[in-house]
Amino acid sequence: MTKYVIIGNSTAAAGCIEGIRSVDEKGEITVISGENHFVYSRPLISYYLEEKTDLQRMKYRPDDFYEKNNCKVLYGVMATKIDKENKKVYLDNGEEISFDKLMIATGSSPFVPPFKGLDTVENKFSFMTIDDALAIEKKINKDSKVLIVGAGLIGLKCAEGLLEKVKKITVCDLADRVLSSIFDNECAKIMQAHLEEKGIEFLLGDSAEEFLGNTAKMMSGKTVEYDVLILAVGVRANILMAKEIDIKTNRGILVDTKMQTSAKNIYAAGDCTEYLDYSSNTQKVMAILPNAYLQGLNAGKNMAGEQSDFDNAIPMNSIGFFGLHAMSAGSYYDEKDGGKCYIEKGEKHIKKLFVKDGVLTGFIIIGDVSKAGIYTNLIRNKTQLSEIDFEMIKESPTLFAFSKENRGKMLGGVV
Amino acid sequence: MGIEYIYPEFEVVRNADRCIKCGVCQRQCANEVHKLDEDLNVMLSDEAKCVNCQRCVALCPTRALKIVKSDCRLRENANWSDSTIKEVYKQASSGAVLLSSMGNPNPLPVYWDRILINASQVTNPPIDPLREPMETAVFLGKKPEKIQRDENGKIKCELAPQIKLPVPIMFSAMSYGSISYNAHESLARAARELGICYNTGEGGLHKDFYEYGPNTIVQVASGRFGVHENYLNAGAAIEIKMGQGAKPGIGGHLPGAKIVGDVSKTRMIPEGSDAISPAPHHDIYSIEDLRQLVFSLKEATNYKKPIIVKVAAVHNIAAIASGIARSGADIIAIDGFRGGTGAAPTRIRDNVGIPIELALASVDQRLRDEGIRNNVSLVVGGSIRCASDVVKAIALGADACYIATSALLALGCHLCRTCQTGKCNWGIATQRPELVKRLNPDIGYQRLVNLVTAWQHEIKELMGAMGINSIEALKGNRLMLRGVNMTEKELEIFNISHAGE
Amino acid sequence: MKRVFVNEKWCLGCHLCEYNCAFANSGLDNMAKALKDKKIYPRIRIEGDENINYAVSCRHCTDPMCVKSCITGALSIEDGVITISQDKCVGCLTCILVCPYGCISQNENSVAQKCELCLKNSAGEPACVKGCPNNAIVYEER
Amino acid sequence: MKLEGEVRIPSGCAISAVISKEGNLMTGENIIKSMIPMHDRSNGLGGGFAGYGIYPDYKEYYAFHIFYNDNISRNKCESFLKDSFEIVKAENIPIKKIPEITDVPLIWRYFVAPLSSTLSRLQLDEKTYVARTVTKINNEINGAYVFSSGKNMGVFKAVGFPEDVGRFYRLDEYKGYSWTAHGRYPTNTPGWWGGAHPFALLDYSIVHNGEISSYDANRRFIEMFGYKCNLQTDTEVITYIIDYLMRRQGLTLEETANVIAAPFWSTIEKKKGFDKEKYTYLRTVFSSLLVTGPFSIVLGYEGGLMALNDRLKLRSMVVGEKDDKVYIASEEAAIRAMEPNATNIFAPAGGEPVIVKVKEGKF
Repeated sequence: MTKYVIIGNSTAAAGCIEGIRSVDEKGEITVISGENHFVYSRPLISYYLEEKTDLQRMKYRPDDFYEKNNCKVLYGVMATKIDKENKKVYLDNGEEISFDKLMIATGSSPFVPPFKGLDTVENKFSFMTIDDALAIEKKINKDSKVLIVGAGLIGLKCAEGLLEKVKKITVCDLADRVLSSIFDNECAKIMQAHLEEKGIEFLLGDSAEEFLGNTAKMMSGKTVEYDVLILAVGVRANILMAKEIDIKTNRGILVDTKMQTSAKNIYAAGDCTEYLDYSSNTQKVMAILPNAYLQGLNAGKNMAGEQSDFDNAIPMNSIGFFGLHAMSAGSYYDEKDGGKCYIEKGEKHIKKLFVKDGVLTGFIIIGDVSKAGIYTNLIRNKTQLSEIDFEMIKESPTLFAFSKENRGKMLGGVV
Repeated sequence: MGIEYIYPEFEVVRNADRCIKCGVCQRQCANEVHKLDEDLNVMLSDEAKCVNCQRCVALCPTRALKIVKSDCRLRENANWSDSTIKEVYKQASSGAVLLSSMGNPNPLPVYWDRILINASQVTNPPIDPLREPMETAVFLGKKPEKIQRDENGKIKCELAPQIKLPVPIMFSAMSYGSISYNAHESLARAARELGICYNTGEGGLHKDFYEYGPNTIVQVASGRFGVHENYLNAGAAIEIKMGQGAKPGIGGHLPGAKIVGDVSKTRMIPEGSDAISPAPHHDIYSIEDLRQLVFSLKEATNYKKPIIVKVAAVHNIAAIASGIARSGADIIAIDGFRGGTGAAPTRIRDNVGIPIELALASVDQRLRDEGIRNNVSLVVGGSIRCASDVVKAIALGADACYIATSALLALGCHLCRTCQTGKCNWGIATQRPELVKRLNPDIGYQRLVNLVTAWQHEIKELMGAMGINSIEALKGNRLMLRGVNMTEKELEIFNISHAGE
Repeated sequence: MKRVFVNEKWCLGCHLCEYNCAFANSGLDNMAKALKDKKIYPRIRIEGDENINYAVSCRHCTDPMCVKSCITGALSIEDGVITISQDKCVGCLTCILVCPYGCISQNENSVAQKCELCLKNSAGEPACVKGCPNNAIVYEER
Repeated sequence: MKLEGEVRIPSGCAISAVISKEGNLMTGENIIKSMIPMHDRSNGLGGGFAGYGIYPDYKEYYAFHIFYNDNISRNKCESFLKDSFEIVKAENIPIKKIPEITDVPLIWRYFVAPLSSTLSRLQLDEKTYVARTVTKINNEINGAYVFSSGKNMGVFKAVGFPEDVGRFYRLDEYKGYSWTAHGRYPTNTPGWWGGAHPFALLDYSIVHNGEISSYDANRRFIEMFGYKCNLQTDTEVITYIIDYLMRRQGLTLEETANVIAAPFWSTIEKKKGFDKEKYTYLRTVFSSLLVTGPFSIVLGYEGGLMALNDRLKLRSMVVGEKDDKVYIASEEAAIRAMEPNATNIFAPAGGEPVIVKVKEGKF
């Protein structure tokens, strides 16, 4: 009977369990869960604050998930060290667990730059876990003023979650635009304008230089008063344990298409990994939930002995703020990169399709995002645009742009 | 111009409480009656265009629609009916012959409804079709006058070519062109499944339908469209069309607009050219000429196919039938004056020809009087509407019935009688691809199969009630019929007694 | 497993399926009451032009990207049928981002909705199939 | 009320028959006895018998039995007969006056032979000529009705119960190798002597129990061939059908049965080879001679009997044997009345003819 050990208990871990069980019904699975929680969906913490969900509904899987999959979960226990020769994992409670196959799904941690005076701030939080959200919830009220450092996905979702509950929210970022990792300037402006319309203040191209109690001194010389400080500058993959035993890492743990690390019998998945972006053919950390699951699932299958490759991962995001939805996927190439961009723009609406070498490599849509999966699929399949009616599909995603034959295959077959 | 204005015949009644403005009516009306007015946010109707085909009514998901007869009428006049006056208006405006479609709608006597069927009580038993075999199979074709035996005394079993039908019903002639490809496919597939025959009409046989040959009657009409050697040999029988009940003495005219694509290929005439079938066959000016054509066709098909001669029911039909029976024809088809058509001059349709019931009664009797009834089979059509019509026809002496209008009804026809416009909303009498596709042959053929199957069940029930367990014993069995509402003369022609006698 | 399939040869583009779908999933017993003067949110959509039409609804993929990508676990496979717990869904629309057929959409409450083969409503059988006037939509094993 | 010929008359009945395969002669006594237990199957509106082999002395001559209403019709008929036939004997048929039989017409018997000069002039065979003559008398001479016209056989019938009719005609004084009998239960006639059964043409005689539903289909077809169904009875039309099929189309008894009570198509479908072809052919060609509805008939002819039920066997009919004799009747009781020790009693299946022939040379 194979012994499987999974370090971590989030999306990739859940995927891994399901992957193993799809092949091996009997093997022994042990999950080491640092957090004292049933597997839950991390991106939902902002929805929790917004009261669009609750702790029960935030659970990523049904209550009988571990039971049904016959898993042993060690809650509140951290792995401290891996012994790859003897196939053992050491835990912070002094125990050790041996494994035949190991999954590292340690995720990432908030990155907190060494701000001056941060120790003078009473209410400061990261925004990563359910415990962060619960802690923030306790410290805010109708009169709170919140400063969020970081206008990325985490910072802005946090802002959205809090807006109705507090008096004022200011978001600052060193970058000159919001959501700089997924939007270009033009798109970012639309979203920023929308967020400002809802009442969020931005200080962009600016960041805190020093914190003094409830005041932040900005690089621009401005000052911002706050009761609650939220640090959402970024995240870093948790790779230390792997690095220690000479598993190859870069910004994340390097994995192949089977999610195997450079060490035999040791796999990794989720936000802690770095792997191939199919749309740009480069190695990347793509810390997004769907990929974490897909990697975990694939890793689990391989750990259980099935040969399975996950080789068409692409970065993608679907995110909405106050009813305005945005989606992005793949890689963006300007003309200087040999690409071409098709733009369609309207009020609170923009669509950019990036084409290179006759295939769609990426897109950004804000506004009407219906059927955007058809675009995603073009990227993922590297569909030659000459084979479809690109003029038609540019306007709106539709299967009608495909040949009758291919459409027949899609709608008659089952994928 | 005011003088030309005629108030629409129908009104569209839309229940505003129910209308959800889904727009199905608008999308489904080829006559463009319905339109969503974006400004008013209401569905509007242009009733002048409505033909009352009921497509919108049938498809409206909330049953918000009905089409009613307009009550804006001219002053009542028993002599000058509303429709008569309006026809005068139309002709005063157009200077043209009035055209109409499908069968004669006028309230002329329907003799089927004046004939009642017998049932067994006490002295002989009714037969339960659920318990006992009930046979409805018939063989159409010439029967020998005398049994022949070989030198060993064995009966020589060779018969002239026959059509075997498990039920005495066939789909009568409707050409590809007058009806759609999908309508033909439905008929052909249904005929195959039922083991009966459908009829190409005069439009030739589409290449896709040669596979249904054993269930196909190929027609040779005065225009000779689509007639060639393979065509003649493709079917189970060949029908020479001399006339049609809806328009006796009149040829046909399929406008060039309908001669497109496969219709043109199948008819073997250039696209866009009018398909004109002359009133007479220009090689048949007498009964001897007919005999020549019958035998030409037999020669061309090696005497393997029965030849049907189809005529319209006209005044001296008995004598005509007697002539045909002696012409070498194997089967005579008689089409009564209520038979349908894709287009006919209104005056002809409504005033020429006689009812099939009377024609059948006199032809059957005449052929028996001459002792030649077994030389030919008799198929009658021209408004056979239901199973009891079939039973009455067989009891009067028919071997089988042709149905067409009822088949079209099964396919969705709502008898709006505007086939001639080519805008059939039910995908039957049209060649417009977006309309043709409304008739899915998977549905159409199944409905035809259902219809004939249902009729067969009813025929069996009626036969069983009469104590007859084989259709042969019903043929010509006029004792099973009684008349009501008939004059002595009518009873005499039918050779039946009045009810109560 | 039986699925909903469309045959574009017979689709008339009448859009009845969309209305029947919206009605079936409205929870109401009268179509006019359910749909009159309302924007409809059907789970099946007609695509095409004046001549060619076809309806698209969830394919119920055996290897569904939507289920795998769902951030809340609201989407799941039950006996081969991909169903959504709208109670759990927060409307992130990741499923829309990954569905290759464009078969998932937002409902009136901005959370995701998709064809569930009318298994969760009172229609009994897929309403689109039942109401299609031309058998262009069928419910069958393939 | 209308008489036979003016209205179609259906009826239910009793039938009975006996034949000696050896050609041994029997008096009519036994066949009369057979009708007694079936008394309730008749209603007194008709009874009759046919005997075969009863006129050995005149066997070369056609024996015409004729009812006359009066002497005017007799004179008319006799002068017509004299023009067409050589009459070797003319006599009253001997009867016994009994109270049960009333309204007795003139009943005459003639032994005749067609004039050869007439035959050659008309280019007709003898039987066709005789048949036509009979049809002509019955159609055209008012008050005259030929009810028997075969050679070496005779039909005896009257209004009354069959056992009385047998006594009335003194059938114990005749000897024949086969006998058939009939008791009638008509529902639509006051009773007419000519309408009683058996019905006969030439040497074919039919006793029938049933009410056929195919009547008018059969009638209108057979009338194409010169027959005239004057009586509008089943028996009449069945007799003509048998005459047409056997005498004019040359079918055998079995083939005739296969037309009248044709096998179902589903049965034919299961047959093989020539049989299948033959059954299909006969049923197709003579489709209008298929008889449906209930019937059990016994056909008497020179040298044999054929019993036949409708395809569904909607009427009772049983057959039994003893020594050289075969018995057929509506009820077993009738057979037991004739021969208490009859064996092999069975009910023939619907549509399956039972044919009994007298040994060649014994009749």
